[in-house]
Amino acid sequence: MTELSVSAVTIERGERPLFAPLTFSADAGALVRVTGENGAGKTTLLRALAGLTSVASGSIQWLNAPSAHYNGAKRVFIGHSNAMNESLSPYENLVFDSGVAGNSVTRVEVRAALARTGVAALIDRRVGSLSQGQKKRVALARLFLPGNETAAWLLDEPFVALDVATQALLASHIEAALAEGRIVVLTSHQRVDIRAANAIEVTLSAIKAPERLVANEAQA
Amino acid sequence: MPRTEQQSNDRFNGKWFWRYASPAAFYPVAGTIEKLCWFLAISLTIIGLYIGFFRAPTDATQGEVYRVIYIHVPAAWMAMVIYLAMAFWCAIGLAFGTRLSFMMSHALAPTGAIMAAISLWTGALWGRPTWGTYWVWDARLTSTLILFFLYVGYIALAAAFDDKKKGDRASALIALVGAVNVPIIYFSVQWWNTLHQGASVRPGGSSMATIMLTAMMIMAFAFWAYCIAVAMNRLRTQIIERERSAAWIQSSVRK
Amino acid sequence: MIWESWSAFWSMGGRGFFVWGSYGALLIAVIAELIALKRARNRALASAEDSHDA
Amino acid sequence: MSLRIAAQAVFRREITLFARRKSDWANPLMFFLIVTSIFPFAVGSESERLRLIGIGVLFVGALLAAMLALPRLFDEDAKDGSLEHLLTSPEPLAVLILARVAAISLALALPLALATPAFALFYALPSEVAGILALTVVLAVPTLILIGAIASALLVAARGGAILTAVLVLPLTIPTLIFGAGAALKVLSGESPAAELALQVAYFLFALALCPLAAAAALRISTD
Repeated sequence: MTELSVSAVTIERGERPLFAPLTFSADAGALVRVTGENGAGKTTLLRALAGLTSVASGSIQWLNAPSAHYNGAKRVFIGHSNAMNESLSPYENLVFDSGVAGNSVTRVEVRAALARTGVAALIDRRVGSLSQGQKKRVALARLFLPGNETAAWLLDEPFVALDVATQALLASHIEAALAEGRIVVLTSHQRVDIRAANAIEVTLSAIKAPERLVANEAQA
Repeated sequence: MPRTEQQSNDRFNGKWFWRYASPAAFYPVAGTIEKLCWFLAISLTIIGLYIGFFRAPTDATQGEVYRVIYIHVPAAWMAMVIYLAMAFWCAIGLAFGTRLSFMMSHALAPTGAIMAAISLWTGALWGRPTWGTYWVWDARLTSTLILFFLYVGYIALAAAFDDKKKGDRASALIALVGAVNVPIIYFSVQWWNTLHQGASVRPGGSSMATIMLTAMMIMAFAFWAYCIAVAMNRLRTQIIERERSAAWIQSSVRK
Repeated sequence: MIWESWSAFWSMGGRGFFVWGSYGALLIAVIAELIALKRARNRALASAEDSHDA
Repeated sequence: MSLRIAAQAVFRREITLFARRKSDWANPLMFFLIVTSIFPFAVGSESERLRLIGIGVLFVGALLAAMLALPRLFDEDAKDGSLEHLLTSPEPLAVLILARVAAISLALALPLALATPAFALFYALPSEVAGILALTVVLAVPTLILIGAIASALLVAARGGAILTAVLVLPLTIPTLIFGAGAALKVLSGESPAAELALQVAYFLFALALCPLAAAAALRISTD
C-alpha cells in the first residue's frame, strides 16, 4: 500500500525554516506520531504530507512520487478546522468532499460513513447547529467514505473536542486502519493509547533563531 | 549563520548565468551599476536640459510650453518600460524561483508608479494651455492612468502579505496578469476614445525640430539612467533587509 | 542663448506656470524618492544590526 | 468521468448554498437597486439628462454589485477549511475553479441582468437599449467574476482583502465596461452594436481561457 519516504525536508514560513532537515520513512501499516513543541511546524508538516504546502528543500514521496502529485497514493487530511460549510448538512458536505475527489457517493454510503463515528442520525442537520464534538465526528467520517479505502490518514489533533468514549472509538478505528496496512500520521497533545506493531515517533524541534540549527533525528 | 549564502551557492553553482541571481553575488554589482547610472543621469540631465532650454527654439505652434515634453514623454516611456521590465522579472521569478528577480520587480515598482504620476501631471499641465483643459480622456493619458492603477495594485498587494515569499509570488502573478491585459486595455481605450472624440493632439507632434528631438532623446536616456540607479539602490536595501541574518551582510554592515 | 533675459526665461512666454509646474513636480518627486530611499536604507541597516545582536 | 463528477460537485454545492442563503444573491441585487436609484438625486431628474448617464450608471452599478459576491469565491472556504478539498483534489484545480465561477456567475448574472431592464425605466431608456444592456450585463458579470477569481485567490492569505480586490479587479474590467456600455450607446444612437458585442464576447472568452489557470496558480501561491 502507501509507502511514505521523507528525506531531508525543510519547510519555511516567512523565509525562516520551521525545523531542521527531517528524514524518516514509513512502510505500510506504520503509525507515525509527530511530536514537538508549539510552533515547531507539526501542522505544516502534515499539510506538506497532504500536498497542501510545498517544501523548501528535500522531498516527500508517496509511492515514489512527489507529494504534490496525486497518483493514486491517496490520503485523507483532517486538520484543525473541520473543513465543512456550516450552511450545509453533513450529507451535502460529504457528498461535496468525495465529489471533488472524483467519487460519486450514494446516500447509503454517506450514512454508513457517518455511522462509523456514531453520527448517522445527524445526516440532514445543518453543520452550523452541531456541537464541536459532533462536527469533529462528522469530519472524521470522511475517513470512511468510498474511495478512501486505501488512503493514508493524516490527522491533525483528531482527539480534540472528542469525549473519552469517542476517543477510544477513534483509536480503535486507527488500529483497524493500521491492520489494513494503511499509514496513519498523527499529531496529538493527548496521549491516547493506540496499539501499533510499527510505530514511528518524529520529533520536530522548532528553530527560533536561525543560528540554532539542531539536527532532527527521527527515531524508529 | 550563513544559511542563505550556502543555499544559494548550492543552487547556483555550475551555471555561470545563475551566479548573479544570488543576492550576495549581485549586491556589489548593483552598487557599481548604481554609481555609473547616477553619473549618467546627472550629466545627461544637464546636457539635455541645456540643449532643451538654451539651444532649442520656440515651437511655432505651441510656443514655450512644449518644453514640458523633455520630461513628459520620457516619463511616459519609463512608466511603460518599467512595467514591462517588472513583468519580465516576475515571470523569471515565478519560473525559476529566483528571489533576486522578485526583489528587482519590487525595486522597480515605486519608480514606475512615480513615472506614471509624473507623466499624468505634466500631461495635465501641458494640456491646459494647449487644449484649454487640464484633463482630457485622451487614449494615451487614460492608458497611463490605468497603468498607474496597475502599479498601485501591485505595490499594495505585495505589502498586504506578512509572509514576504508569498507576497513575492502573489504580486508577481498580478503583475503578469496586468501585463497581459495592458495591450487589451490600451486597444479598448483607443477604441472608446475614437468613438467619443476625434484624434488626439500630443505634445511634440510629428513635426519636431531635430534639436528638440535630440534634447528629448538625451532626457529619455537620463530618465533611464535615473530609474536604473534608483532601482539598484532600492534593490540593495531590499537585499540588506531580507538577508539581514546572513553572514556576508553582517560583515559588510559592521565593517 | 535664445532668451533675451533671465526674466524671459522664467516667464516662458507667459507659460511659466505650466512649464515650471511640471519641472517642479518632477523635482519634488525625485527629492521625495531619494529621501525615501535613504530612510529605507537606514532602516534596513539598523534592522540588520539588530538581528546580529539578537 | 471523475472530472465531471468533481466539477458537478463544486457547481451543485454553490447552487445549493445560493438557494439556501438567499441574501448571497439578494444583497447584490438590493445594492444594485439602491445605487442606480440614488444617481438621479445627484444629477437631476430631466429625462434627457438621465438617458445620457443611464447606461453608464446601470452598467457600473451591475459590476459593483457583482463585486460584492467575490468573497464567496474562496474567502469563506478558506475560513472554514473546506478549501482544502479543492486543493487536494486529484482533478485540475482550474476546472474546479471554473465550475465555481460558473455557479456564482449564474446565480448573480441572471438576477442582475433581469433587473437591468426594469431599472432602465428609471433612466427613461428605450426598451431596445434596456434589452441590449441586459445582454451585455450577462456577459460582463462572468468576465468580472473570472478576473475577480484571480484577485480573491491571491487575497485569501493577505490583509485588507475587500478594498484591495476592487483596486486589483476594476482596472482589468475596463475593456468589458467599454465594449458593454459601448454596445448599448450604439443602440441608443440607432446604430448596430455588432462590433462592440463581438469584442465583448472576445474579451469574455479570453478571460474564460486564462483566468481559471491564473486563479489556480494564485490559489496555490496563497495557500502554500
